[in-house]
Amino acid sequence: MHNRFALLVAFAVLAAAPWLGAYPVFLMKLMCFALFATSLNLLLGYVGLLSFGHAAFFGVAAYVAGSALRDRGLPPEVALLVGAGVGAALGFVMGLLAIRRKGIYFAMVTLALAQMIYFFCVQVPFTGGEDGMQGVPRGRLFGALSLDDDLTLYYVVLAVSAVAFAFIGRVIDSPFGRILGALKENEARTVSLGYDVDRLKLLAFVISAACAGLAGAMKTLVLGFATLSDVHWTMSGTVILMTLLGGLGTRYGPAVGAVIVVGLETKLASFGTWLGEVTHIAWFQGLGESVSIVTGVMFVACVLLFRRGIVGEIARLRERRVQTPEHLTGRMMQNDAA
Amino acid sequence: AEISDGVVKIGVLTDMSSIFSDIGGKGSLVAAQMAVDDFGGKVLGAPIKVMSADHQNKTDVAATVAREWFDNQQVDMVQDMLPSSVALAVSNVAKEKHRIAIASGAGTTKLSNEACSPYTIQYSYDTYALTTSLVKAMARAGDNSWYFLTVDYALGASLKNDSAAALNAAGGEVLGELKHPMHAADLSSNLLQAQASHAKVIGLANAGAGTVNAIKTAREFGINAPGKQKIAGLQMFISDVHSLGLKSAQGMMLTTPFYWDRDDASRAWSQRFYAKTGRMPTFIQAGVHSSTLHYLNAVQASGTDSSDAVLAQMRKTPVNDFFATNGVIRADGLMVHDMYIAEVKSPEQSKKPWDYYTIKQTISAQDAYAPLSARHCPLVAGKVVAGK
Amino acid sequence: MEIFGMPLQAVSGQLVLGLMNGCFYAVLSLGLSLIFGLLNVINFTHGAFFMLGALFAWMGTNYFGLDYWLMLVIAPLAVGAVGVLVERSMLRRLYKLDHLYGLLLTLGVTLILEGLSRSVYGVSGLSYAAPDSLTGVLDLGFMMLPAYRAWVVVGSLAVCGAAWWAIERTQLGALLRAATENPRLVAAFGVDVPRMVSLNYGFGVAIAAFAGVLAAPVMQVSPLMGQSLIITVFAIVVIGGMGSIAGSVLTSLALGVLESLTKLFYPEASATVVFAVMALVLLVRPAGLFGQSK
Amino acid sequence: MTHADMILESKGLTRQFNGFTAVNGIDLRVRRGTIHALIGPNGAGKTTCFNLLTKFLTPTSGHIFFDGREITRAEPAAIARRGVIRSFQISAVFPHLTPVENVAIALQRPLGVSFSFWKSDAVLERLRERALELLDEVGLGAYADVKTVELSYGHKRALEIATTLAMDPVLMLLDEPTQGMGHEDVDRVTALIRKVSDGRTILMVEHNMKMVSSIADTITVLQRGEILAEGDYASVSANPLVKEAYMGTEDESLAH
Amino acid sequence: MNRLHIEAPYETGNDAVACEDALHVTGLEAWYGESHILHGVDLRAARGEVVTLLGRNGSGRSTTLKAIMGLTDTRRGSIRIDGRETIGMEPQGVARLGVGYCPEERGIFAGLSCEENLMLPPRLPDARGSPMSLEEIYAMFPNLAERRASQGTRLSGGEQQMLAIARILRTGANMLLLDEISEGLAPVIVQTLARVIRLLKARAFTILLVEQNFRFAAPLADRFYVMEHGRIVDAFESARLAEKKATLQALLNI
Ligand SMILES: Nc1ncnc2c1ncn2[C@@H]1O[C@H](COP(=O)(O)OP(=O)(O)OP(=O)(O)O)[C@@H](O)[C@H]1O
Ligand SMILES: Nc1ncnc2c1ncn2[C@@H]1O[C@H](COP(=O)(O)OP(=O)(O)OP(=O)(O)O)[C@@H](O)[C@H]1O
Ligand SMILES: [Mg+2]
Ligand SMILES: [Mg+2]
Repeated sequence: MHNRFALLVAFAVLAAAPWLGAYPVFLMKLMCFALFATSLNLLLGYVGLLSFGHAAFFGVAAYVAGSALRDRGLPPEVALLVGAGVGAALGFVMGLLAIRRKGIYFAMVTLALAQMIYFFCVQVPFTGGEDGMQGVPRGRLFGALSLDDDLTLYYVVLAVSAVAFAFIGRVIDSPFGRILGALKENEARTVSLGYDVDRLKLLAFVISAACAGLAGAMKTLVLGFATLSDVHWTMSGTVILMTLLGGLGTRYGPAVGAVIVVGLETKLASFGTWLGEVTHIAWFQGLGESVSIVTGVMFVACVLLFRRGIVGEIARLRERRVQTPEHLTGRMMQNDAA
Repeated sequence: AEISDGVVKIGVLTDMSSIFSDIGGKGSLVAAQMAVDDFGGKVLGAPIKVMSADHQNKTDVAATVAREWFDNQQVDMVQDMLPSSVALAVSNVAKEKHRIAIASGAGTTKLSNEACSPYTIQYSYDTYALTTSLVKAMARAGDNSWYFLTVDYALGASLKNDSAAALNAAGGEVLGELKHPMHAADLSSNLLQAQASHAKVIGLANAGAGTVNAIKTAREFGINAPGKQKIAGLQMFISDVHSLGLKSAQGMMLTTPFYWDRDDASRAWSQRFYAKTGRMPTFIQAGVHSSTLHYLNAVQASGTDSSDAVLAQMRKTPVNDFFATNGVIRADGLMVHDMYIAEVKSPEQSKKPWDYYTIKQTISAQDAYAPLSARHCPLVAGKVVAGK
Repeated sequence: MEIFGMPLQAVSGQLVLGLMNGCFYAVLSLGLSLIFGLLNVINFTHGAFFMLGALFAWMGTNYFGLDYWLMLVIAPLAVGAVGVLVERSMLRRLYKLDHLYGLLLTLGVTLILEGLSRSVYGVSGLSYAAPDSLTGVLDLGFMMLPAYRAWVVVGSLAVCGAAWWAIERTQLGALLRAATENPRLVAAFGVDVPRMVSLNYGFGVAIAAFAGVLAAPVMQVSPLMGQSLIITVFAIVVIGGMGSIAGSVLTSLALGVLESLTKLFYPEASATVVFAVMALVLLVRPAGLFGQSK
Repeated sequence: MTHADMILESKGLTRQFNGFTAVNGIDLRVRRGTIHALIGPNGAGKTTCFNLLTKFLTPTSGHIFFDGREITRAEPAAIARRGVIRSFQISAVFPHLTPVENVAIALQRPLGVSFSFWKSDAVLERLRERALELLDEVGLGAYADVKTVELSYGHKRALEIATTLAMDPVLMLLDEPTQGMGHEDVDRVTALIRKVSDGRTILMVEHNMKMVSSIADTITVLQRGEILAEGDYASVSANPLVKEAYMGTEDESLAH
Repeated sequence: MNRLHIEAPYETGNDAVACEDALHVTGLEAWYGESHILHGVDLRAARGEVVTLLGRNGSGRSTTLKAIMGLTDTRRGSIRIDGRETIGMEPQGVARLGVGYCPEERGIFAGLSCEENLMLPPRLPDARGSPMSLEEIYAMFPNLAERRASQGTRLSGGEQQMLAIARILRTGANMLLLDEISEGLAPVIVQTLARVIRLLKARAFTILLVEQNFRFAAPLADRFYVMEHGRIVDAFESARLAEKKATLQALLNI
């Protein structure tokens, strides 16, 4: 299967990371966004549906989980499940509407619906409007284990993410995943083969939304608040960038993308100062204020220069070295056949 | 001296790339740096380092940076923290890590009420002071019937509610309210209705682009032509007036905790700021400077940079400088100081660049801010003092 | 005289204002459809070009003292040129690919343009005065209509009309529509398609800029002025369907009016009404009001 | 009431396109287990008729019966699941999958695991073998693992037929199955169709008279949306009306 | 390298002759993305000649036409049209030299009505051939006249095929590249087409035919090229058709 070994290594490294001086809260945030991006990739990379409204699932789940923990005093595991559930439910409704349009319209519909949800979140009281939902406690796992200690929470989050990733991987390899691939290729044909395309799409959408919701809920649990920026369309944009940067339709690309983008958001300023110091180019000093520009440049670069994304490109270089046998033999056979 | 890890680190956490970058942003960083330089760059023999981060108006980025600063960089004090969402989130982190958070940028009254923290100081202003001072002053002057244009989120609500309460207290009446969504590009419709209400004052319970657009449109429709209705900005920064231009903004009333041209001290500092940035300071940027100095003095005086001692010292010492007069940090963490009612000059009255306000009257700290008794800050109830 | 307890002045005023916003929507969605048709790209940058139009107008007037009317011509041309540049240098390479890359590229360009203008002009925006000839207020008896807004309506409708005629009624239009489907083949008929494509994109963004200039005196000229607008326009495009020009223009006007009436009767919903309508349309007429389902 | 030995029947099948009547009250009867060919001049309404029978178009009026049950209102996918499978006039394949995968997708549906996203794809392994058989049948065995885009037009059509077969249809509707094929392929496909026709019913549109004559049991000639003639090849080709309308006056050699 | 020897008068690379040729292709190679399809195709057609490309499915005939038009992703070699080298030209450039192309998949535009489709290709500035008038065309294909208002792709398969051919007859092109034009047409129409081609030939059109339908092509062509694996493996004049029957049998089993 898909290099299990590499996965185990990665998992081991993550498990050890806090002891190697990595900063747990930051790592947890990374995992949340990695999961978020991967959930989008399930849709974008494997079904070819560009959802420009994934922030809605992420953000709303973040709020609901938050209020579950803070106002209802529910235990974290429940809050996470609720988050995923809310994501799924919202995904079902948005999906029902969105799958009625194909291609690029799909992206616009999801974007618009998400914007609607954003305005909703701005106005309803329980989100705390632009002040955000603050001071969410981490609670006790199964009512017993307190998660206030960063390390404890870290391993919980790690476990949850691992399971979620395994799940998504399985979906991709399942018979269902196969048909999604075909669907991506030629919808009309899939219909004529007797498949109920809309239900297939909807299911994929719901699964993806549920994972996005889980990611959102987990983020609230980690950081202790949920705010409008989680629901805003720029968040959808960011997660698309993560997926694209890492590699559409690659298994682990989105996670890689997430690490880079989140790292960038938090570290760009210091990175800029550093660049400024080493290169003595004053401009870099101001890099911190240009995150949006830098993000834009990354989008452009990804689309124009390496569309396969980081992981995708690496994979291709590998193939290049081991020039794909089928390709060649394919040609030869053709000649024999003719 | 008692300086942990031999350096005092001040982190300016602000929005440099999004909608708040004009009122805080780079300006706040400059202001903080100026304070450090004015102080001599060293305290108790230890160097003072100013760090900064742009949270792009994303709370999660802000909180992660703050945590990272406290845990890995030993930052002693976080500064600015606008907007409210960031202030509230970072305030929680600071409380957890026992470090000082000076919210010079945030105006939400929550910060010194439900959400108050022994480690957080709300320094420049709060929305209550901005609105009530203005409403009371205008009502006394006879402008006692108001119609509100309220932006449909928390800020709008609190601006509107505070002023409505103040208005009723002053015997005035609210003729109506109209909510509008954030990013409403065009408020003309709302203004037309406000006009139709024949209220004496149209109160703008919104901020930034919303306020600016409303004022423009009002001018366009001649709603606030002399002798007609007045427009009151419940939260206006000098940067807003600057971008509007006096032609549109003239004649409107507002409250400000600081005006660069108020006295020699403020003028002197502001001109130095202007020389560095090409803009006159907003009251947030001025607040950053003032509070940073106040902090450093407290460190100096208490001979340590341990949060609790420094905070105690800061509370003990009243603030009287180019920024604040009669300033006191209360138990709820709010720094109360005098406020000023200003009217925006007409192009003719304006003699020099950034010559925008005429200060109409001064509201004393006591009248401007809500009394401690009216606060729901746990710290006040039990009169808990930081750290004890 | 009242309607549903609303002063007639307010209601009729509302209608006209809705019409005006509708016009901005119309010009923008028209440009979007044009570009999408030929380039298969949903031009996210449209909002940024709208902003750029306004910004250029401001610059022209404040730096070179050129007057509004001049800028109404120059700004669109300038933005159009920028557009052609963008198309030649970047978009051109994406035509063989899936739509989504175009959307993402233009999103990137948007962030860059908005970021740059933000770092130069800040976010609180600049004010741009309407030409003196249009500053007056027309007293229509039942309402006061600022002359400028009347002009906005006339001006933008004129542009839409012209565009419609050019595309539906001329041989060039036919070539455009054909190239929309199969550019390679049209090229094989001896038509210089690449040039046609650049010009088409240039034109599309130029009219966005035109709308921007029209908007400058009404809204504050700020780097983010196009951002929230564009998403609404997307919703409108979904509602109308990008099939027919007349369709998208009508939809835009209707929704502009609907939106501002909501401001009057149920302000809380005014931000979401357009999206709600979109949801509704998707339910009852998935292809969009004027779109032919493909 | 419909005849038991008729697998597919249409009654007064009519379709108009804004005013223009493409198919006009056709009563078609396809006998179970036969190969039935629809011929007729271009624009006679053959494809439309097809689209009506496979629900890709809804009739303006008239009824369709499959196996005695009325299917006039059924969904396309539903019809497909009942075993009425069509192939397209313009070839339809999954371009970036290999031919095997193409066929496998079709083979997968009957397994009923299409929605089980929790199962492993191991359950699909056994499909490959069957897929290869089918590809061999249409002579694509050698191309099993090439990307489908790279196949030539003719090969794509062959693949499409293989996919159609994979769904092991009760009734196959083939729209010009040999279009774009070299003669050798034509013969192979003709043989193939004859081979798969036992136990199945086949309704096809075809312009290649050589082929039609060689395998069709019944031929229905359409013209201007109406049935012009019906019967076996001999009787139909003898029919002067048909000669004039379709085959042309010159010697028929030009028609392949 | 199974490259047959090609007969004397059509020996390639003889420029003296080449100049008179309307079309002269030497060593043409073409790629679709990564895959190399044409491996050095040589062919030529004199003004007023009808030349037919025979070959199995996938032998590269359509690709040859596409390559001549400049529609393949990459191409190499030399293509001279009326003596002008066009290998570096964009499709539109080639078309303006008076080349009309009728693609295998017909390429009818859904967004245009039947008549708009027909009127779409701009008339060449300097019409070399004799453009057909709309009347002539409608007379030739009555279906089109009848369906002129209907949307392009709503036409029947055959009608679309007619439209695709008719479209390039009114541009004033005098060199036609026709890919499988008899495909999906009723015998009657096929006969009409045969007549049309003879007529065009008489008007000194140069025509390159790609055909599966040998019986259709045979009586029309002056010369035949046989392709395999992206190479010309045989070339002969119609006169020698009879003696070639056997080879063709083997090759294409006709
Ligand atoms: N969607 C449509 N809208 C309008 N007219 C149509 C539509 N589809 C088909 N027609 C017309 O109906 C007639 C029959 O079309 P159809 O495709 O059934 O012909 P056909 O018998 O398949 O011909 P061919 O052998 O050329 O494919 C044609 O004249 C065509 O123009
Ligand atoms: N778009 C494409 N991408 C990659 N390879 C292609 C593409 N189109 C055709 N080919 C390959 O090029 C070769 C020649 O194709 P071409 O269509 O020219 O054959 P042909 O002689 O026209 O056969 P047909 O009668 O099927 O049209 C085929 O082997 C095919 O695999
Ligand atoms: Mg047909
Ligand atoms: Mg071909």
